[in-house]
Amino acid sequence: MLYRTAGQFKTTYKADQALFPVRQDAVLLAIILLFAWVIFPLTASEFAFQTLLIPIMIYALAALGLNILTGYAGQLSLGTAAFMGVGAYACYKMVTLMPWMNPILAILLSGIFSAGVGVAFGIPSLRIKGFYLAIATLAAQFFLVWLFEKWAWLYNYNASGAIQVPNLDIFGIYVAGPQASSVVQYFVVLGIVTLLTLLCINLTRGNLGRTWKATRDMDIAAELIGINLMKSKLTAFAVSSYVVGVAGALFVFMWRGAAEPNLFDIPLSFRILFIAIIGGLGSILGNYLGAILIVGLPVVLGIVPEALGLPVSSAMVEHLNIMIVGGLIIFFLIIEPHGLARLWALIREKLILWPFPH
Amino acid sequence: EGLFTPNLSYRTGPFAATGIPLMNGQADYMNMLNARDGGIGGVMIDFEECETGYSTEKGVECYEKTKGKAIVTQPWSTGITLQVLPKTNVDEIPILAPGYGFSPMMDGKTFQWAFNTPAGYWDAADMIVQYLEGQGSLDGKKIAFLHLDHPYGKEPLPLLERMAEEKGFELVPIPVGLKEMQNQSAQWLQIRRERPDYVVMWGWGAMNAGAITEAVKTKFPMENMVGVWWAGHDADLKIVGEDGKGYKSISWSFPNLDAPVVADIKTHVVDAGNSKSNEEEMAGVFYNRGIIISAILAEGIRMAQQEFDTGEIDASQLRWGLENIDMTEARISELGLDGMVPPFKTSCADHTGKSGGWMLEWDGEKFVKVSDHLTPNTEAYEALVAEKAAEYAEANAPWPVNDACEM
Amino acid sequence: MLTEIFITPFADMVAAPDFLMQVLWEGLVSGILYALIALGFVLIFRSSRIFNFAQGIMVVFAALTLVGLYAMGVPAWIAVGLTLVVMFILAVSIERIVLRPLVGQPDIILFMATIGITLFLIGLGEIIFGGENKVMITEELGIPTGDTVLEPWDGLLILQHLDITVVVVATLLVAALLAFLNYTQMGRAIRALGDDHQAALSVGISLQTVWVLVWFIAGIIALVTGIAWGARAGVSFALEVIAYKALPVLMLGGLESITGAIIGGLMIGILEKLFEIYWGQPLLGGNTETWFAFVLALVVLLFRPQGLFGERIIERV
Amino acid sequence: MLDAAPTTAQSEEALLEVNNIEVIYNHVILVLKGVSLTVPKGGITALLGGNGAGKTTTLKAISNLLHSERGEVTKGSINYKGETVQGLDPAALVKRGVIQVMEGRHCFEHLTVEENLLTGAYTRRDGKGAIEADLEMVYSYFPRLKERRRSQAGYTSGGEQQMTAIGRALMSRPETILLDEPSMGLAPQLVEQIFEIVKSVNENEGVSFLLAEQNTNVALRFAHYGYILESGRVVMDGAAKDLRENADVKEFYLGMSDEGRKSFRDVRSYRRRKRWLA
Amino acid sequence: MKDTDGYMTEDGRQIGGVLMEMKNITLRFGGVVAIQDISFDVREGEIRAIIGPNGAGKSSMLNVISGFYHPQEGEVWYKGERRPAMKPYEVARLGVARTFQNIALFEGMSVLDNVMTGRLTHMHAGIGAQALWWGTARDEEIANRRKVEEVIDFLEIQHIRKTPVGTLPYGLKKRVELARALAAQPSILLLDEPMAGMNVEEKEDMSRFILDVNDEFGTTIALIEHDMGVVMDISDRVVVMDYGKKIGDGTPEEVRSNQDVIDAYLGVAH
Ligand SMILES: Nc1ncnc2c1ncn2[C@@H]1O[C@H](COP(=O)(O)OP(=O)(O)OP(=O)(O)O)[C@@H](O)[C@H]1O
Ligand SMILES: Nc1ncnc2c1ncn2[C@@H]1O[C@H](COP(=O)(O)OP(=O)(O)OP(=O)(O)O)[C@@H](O)[C@H]1O
Ligand SMILES: [Mg+2]
Ligand SMILES: [Mg+2]
Repeated sequence: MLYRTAGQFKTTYKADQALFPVRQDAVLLAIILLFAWVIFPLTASEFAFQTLLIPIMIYALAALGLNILTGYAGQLSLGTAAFMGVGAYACYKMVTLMPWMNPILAILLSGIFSAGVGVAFGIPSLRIKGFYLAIATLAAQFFLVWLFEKWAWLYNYNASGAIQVPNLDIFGIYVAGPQASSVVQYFVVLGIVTLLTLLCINLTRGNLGRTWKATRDMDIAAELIGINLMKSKLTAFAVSSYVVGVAGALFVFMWRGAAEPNLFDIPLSFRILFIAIIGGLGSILGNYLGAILIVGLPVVLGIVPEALGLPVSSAMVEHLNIMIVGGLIIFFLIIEPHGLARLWALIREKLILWPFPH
Repeated sequence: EGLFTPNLSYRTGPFAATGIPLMNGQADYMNMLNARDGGIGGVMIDFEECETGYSTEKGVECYEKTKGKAIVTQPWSTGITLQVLPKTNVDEIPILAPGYGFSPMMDGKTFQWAFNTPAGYWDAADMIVQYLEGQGSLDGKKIAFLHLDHPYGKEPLPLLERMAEEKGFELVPIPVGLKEMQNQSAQWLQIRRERPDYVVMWGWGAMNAGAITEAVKTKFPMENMVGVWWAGHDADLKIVGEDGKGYKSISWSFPNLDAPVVADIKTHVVDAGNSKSNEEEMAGVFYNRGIIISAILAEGIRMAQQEFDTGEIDASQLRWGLENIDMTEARISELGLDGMVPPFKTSCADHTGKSGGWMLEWDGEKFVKVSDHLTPNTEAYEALVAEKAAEYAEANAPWPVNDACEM
Repeated sequence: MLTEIFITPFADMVAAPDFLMQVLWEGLVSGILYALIALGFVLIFRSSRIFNFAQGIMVVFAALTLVGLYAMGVPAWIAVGLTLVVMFILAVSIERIVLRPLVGQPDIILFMATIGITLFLIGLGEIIFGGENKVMITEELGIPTGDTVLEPWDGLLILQHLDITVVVVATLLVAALLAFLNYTQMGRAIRALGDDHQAALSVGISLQTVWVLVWFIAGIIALVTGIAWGARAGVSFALEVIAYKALPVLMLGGLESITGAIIGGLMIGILEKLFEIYWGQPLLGGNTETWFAFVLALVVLLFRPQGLFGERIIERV
Repeated sequence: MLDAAPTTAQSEEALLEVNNIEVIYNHVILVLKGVSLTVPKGGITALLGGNGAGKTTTLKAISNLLHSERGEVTKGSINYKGETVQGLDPAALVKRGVIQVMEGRHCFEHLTVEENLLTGAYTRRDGKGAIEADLEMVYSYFPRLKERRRSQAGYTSGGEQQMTAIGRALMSRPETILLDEPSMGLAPQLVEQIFEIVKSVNENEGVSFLLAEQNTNVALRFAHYGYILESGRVVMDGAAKDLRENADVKEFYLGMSDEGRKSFRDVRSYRRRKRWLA
Repeated sequence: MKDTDGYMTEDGRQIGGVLMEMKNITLRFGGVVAIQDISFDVREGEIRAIIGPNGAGKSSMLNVISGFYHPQEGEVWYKGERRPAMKPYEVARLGVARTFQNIALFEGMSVLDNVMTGRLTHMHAGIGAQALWWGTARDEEIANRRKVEEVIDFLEIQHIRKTPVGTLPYGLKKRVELARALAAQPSILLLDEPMAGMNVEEKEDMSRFILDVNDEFGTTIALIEHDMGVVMDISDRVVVMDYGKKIGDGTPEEVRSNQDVIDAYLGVAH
């Protein structure tokens, strides 16, 4: 009864193409937005902001970027973290070279740099496919991280080779740097993530989205029905890298506060890939579900033994943590290879029918 | 309740090998105090570990998780230190980073909340160069600087470059990437090509064992290789054993198995079955350095308790305590740490304490002291410290400094 | 600048031929070691189109098991035997728990699953063996240590006996694998399975048997690799990152070619060392080995998208 | 239903019996809704029906290949020579003499034609000599394969691939071959040829066939007995020659009306109801 | 038959001038000669069949037409001009649409989306407009959706509009593929074995659709098919290929009685 679709007829194509053809979905979304914009900011603790809310959104955004490339356009990439790095370093250079610049603008612009780099590294995808391409993206991964290390101009010749987010304000309110409060940062992240998610939803359900999906499902056929593969793949690389770059800038400016090159190394790429795959390739919602799982799980696992008063050492917790994450990845792949988003879709379908069987 | 002094430890990952003995030493000392004295000043110490795996990201997570109750944070990696440094300034929690961290942290006026007691990286670099100078003038000599390509490895570079200019030696920095730690043949080929007179090593984790085995393989004269204190782990040298004879490492700590503290740990912790360590490890340099690190923290707590006349001190009181440590020879032996650490004294302007150190050498089985007490020539780089500290403060403006503190 | 790129390096090579020889030898040895890891990948890829990311951790796991057993007092050679048993159990468990339920899923899902296995084994390994660096029981296994010093052109060339052994063992291993795949019934079945496992099932090839066998062989290769690497650099989880080097080797050689793995390994080992020593260190600040292999492989792929020895992608509509 | 009058070539003995099986894919999609059929020893039995009727699914249920497609038999039983074979793995079934030739050829692309054939002998343990001899037998049925023995199967034409797939099945020395749509995509001459070969293998080697086909016309010419499947149910069965004469079969499966064959040009209405479903 | 302005078919349709002409096409793969010096033309409004044994090079010929294979020799003339070497997507944009021998649908998308991809060549909104779902992007989406719905109605697949194509039975997939090609409103439609794997009833349906497309939209059709019944009934002219060579060309009756064709392909006279 919760999901009763009967009686909801669409009389125009426009209505049929609306974002949420089923009314209940829209209601659900409204509730989620209410929580995100009002309830969490009022109630969340500093710890919750820093270890859950902010990182979940940033990771989800990065996964969304990757999902556009891998889930929608079918180009497997293992170099996401490096493109996040490009965004982060670009943002750092912008705010240090032009301290008067609006930091939010800087974050949004930094994606453009990673989009450019993404397109450059996307060019081989025109010839290289599948796992070969995946390994080729590792070339970007390792080369860029090396570059972050060696190109001292990028980190303003800091002795440590790391970048440090300065205190940045908009109209006197600190939004980045040590002085910024978590709530403010949370709102900035939430705003940008909401905006980009909306744009990505539009892109993926429209013509470009179909072009990408066609390229993913069968590139030869796609080309034969009139899709310019080069354009399709490169736009996917560009859009994906843009989103990933912005996520990278948020990652450092709104959350971490500082970064060294190897932060953007392969473990981060894999982390984001996990989120995208566990969440569900080719799904927008999945990125959020995946991020909640992958970011939230270790936090929960870290708290549980303490809460239960179990005498487990922190190293043991960490080992178990790695093991459990590995095990869960396999577990989720087995129960639903298409990810949490598909699992949700199945539940939703059951709810639509409920209480009637079939 | 108690004194919550969490440790951001790493017993996992590629750096675990060097991390574990240190963490064990730290934990055993605190456990000993709890068992023997019922904590410090009658308050038990809650010495909890939060695992980071040497990952900066995890480190920050641990910091955020513990900062609510913690009176100190022990970040245990240069990367994490850099990351939490600006945050501690806002959260007002002292960072205790003995022998590591950001070198300009020694300027307590700018870095009110950060301590790299009892010695910093620049002290280490200075002492190593001093020691090498003692072997003969460095003018015209060539020193290869083999370092981890990571904030930690790059820390001493500005000072070494300056000294190279002053003393007329040629400095050849050779970075080792995190991924090459175990496969350093390219670096050692470069060393063979460059034919340096000395190799100064700033390694950590698996890099040390890799470098020492490669050195042996390429027949580099071991006596011309000197490491920083984090590159002097017994287990790394045991891999090559006899072949490693002559390898040196500067250190501000030394294992004295006859020291009373060791006996106390044995009775109160090891015999009670509360230690994760083993006999071999407990004889090593790193385990004993862990003891010293905890002892420094305990001393800071004691000073604060006395000053503020309360057992349950808070974070800012502990800062005062850490700024007023005076480890005289007498105090050292009172604490049962005879011969394990040189005397040092901190102040609000000097967060390091200038302990100096000893040069240790591997004799094929263990490290032995081969020098007298060396002291760093801090005046030589005071200006550099001030310059870098000011640079940092400016980049992180607004950055409150301790104006009350007179240099 | 141009002379530094195009002339100085070659002049350096000619000026110190003994050093060049040493560089080539070091490159050759690391190349062989990369190739050994790649071999495990290739075998599994051929039989199941699974891109087994866990090969690297299997190397660490095998080496740790061996050293761990020895530390518990098991004699060296018996420890080797027991390690093989452990690798067999691992193969069976992976087949049973991970592969069987996932049969028929898209490649990327299986790839992900192997990353899951990797994490699981890292956690498990650290719990069982701890994170300390351990010494490989080289001498106890009777592997020659020590070195031979040659003096060609009045220079110096150091050949580690260990490295020579590795080269010989790897060569034998590759020959054996090639013969196995090309001339035995089981080898044919492995190749058939890689092409179309539905059809393979239909002619009575048992997925379970072949997969267990293949993962077990990959486990044996992992043990050999683990001993070789461990003897050079000690055994710890840090070894795992070396496994990344196998990836460009695979790309260059072709994902399904044994020959490709070995030749790709040698090419990458030698070229990256030459590049690092003669170009990377003097001109680019060093450490180019982190990416050089990938970029090299990428460039080659632009011309041959299936790698040098990979199977041609049959594209028809 | 029509009388199931056994024809000459068949003996009474039932080799394979499928009793009322139900198959579900992905835990939700019910595809077979109770299918029963019998394959007698030495016969050619045809399984006919339109697209998606469930022919392939039935064959895969028998050969236990459903598992890797997330399908399972949820009801009913399958017996081979009186023993139940459900839940055996496909390899065990091949050892017992039942082998499937899959729809769409499914050759091992990167193996040569000869290697493809040799994989068919995977489960055999009767020595190299016997296998060699059978290879020659296959080549004698399919001379074209002998010419192409060294080519990679991925580059051979559709017909050659179909021959390779059948030849590969023969290499296992089967008692029963489950043959799925051998005629699909083949030129008329080749279809004829392949069915001739099926017939002679059946007669000379005594191999029984269960044949899934769309091409009712040819199938009923070569088979002894036929079953017609419609959306997961057997709607009609009978001896092949009886089916050929049945009016419904003629109209819907052979495209003939009372006046003989209709031209495809003259079909005007597409939505017709089958009489037996009404 | 050889006049330049077309001809009248038996059932009274007027066939126009030459729309596409293949001139001396030769295509080789390594040593294999897939097509050897073949020429033929396709006229406006005509249904042209290509037949021949397996491996004769029929699909390859279709691939040459749609630009997927590039012949070593020969020219393709289209709408009176010589077509330069082109990428397949450029050819598609010239109004050439096709279906495939082994169904090549986009399995991860719904039927509607699959058919919408057929309209790609008619949609031009920029990425910005699409991201905002505003202005041209939105109008275009609706206008094209309308066209697609017409095709969907025509092929009677309304009921599966939102179903993912991966789960459809074979026959329906073939129809969706045809819908995708039709949505592009091509001037020439290439069909590679549209009736393979279908039973008589389904073949009848498919024949009907092909004839109606030709009739209602005047679309020129070139098709490959192995079912001689279908070919003889619905096509206007037939090209016969055998191992890369052309062995016959003409009306169904002419081809049927050609001895070469009988020997190489038909086996018996149909
Ligand atoms: N793996 C699968 N998952 C879900 N549904 C499936 C699967 N395989 C087949 N089906 C469905 O089962 C039904 C029967 O399919 P099956 O392949 O057995 O038919 P068929 O009679 O062999 O048809 P065809 O002549 O087209 O080969 C079809 O509706 C098909 O869509
Ligand atoms: N990409 C390719 N690479 C190599 N050879 C090819 C390729 N494509 C086709 N061929 C070869 O060209 C010849 C003609 O193939 P084509 O697919 O055109 O045949 P066809 O007439 O369509 O046959 P069928 O009726 O079986 O579909 C065959 O021998 C085939 O093996
Ligand atoms: Mg079928
Ligand atoms: Mg064809």
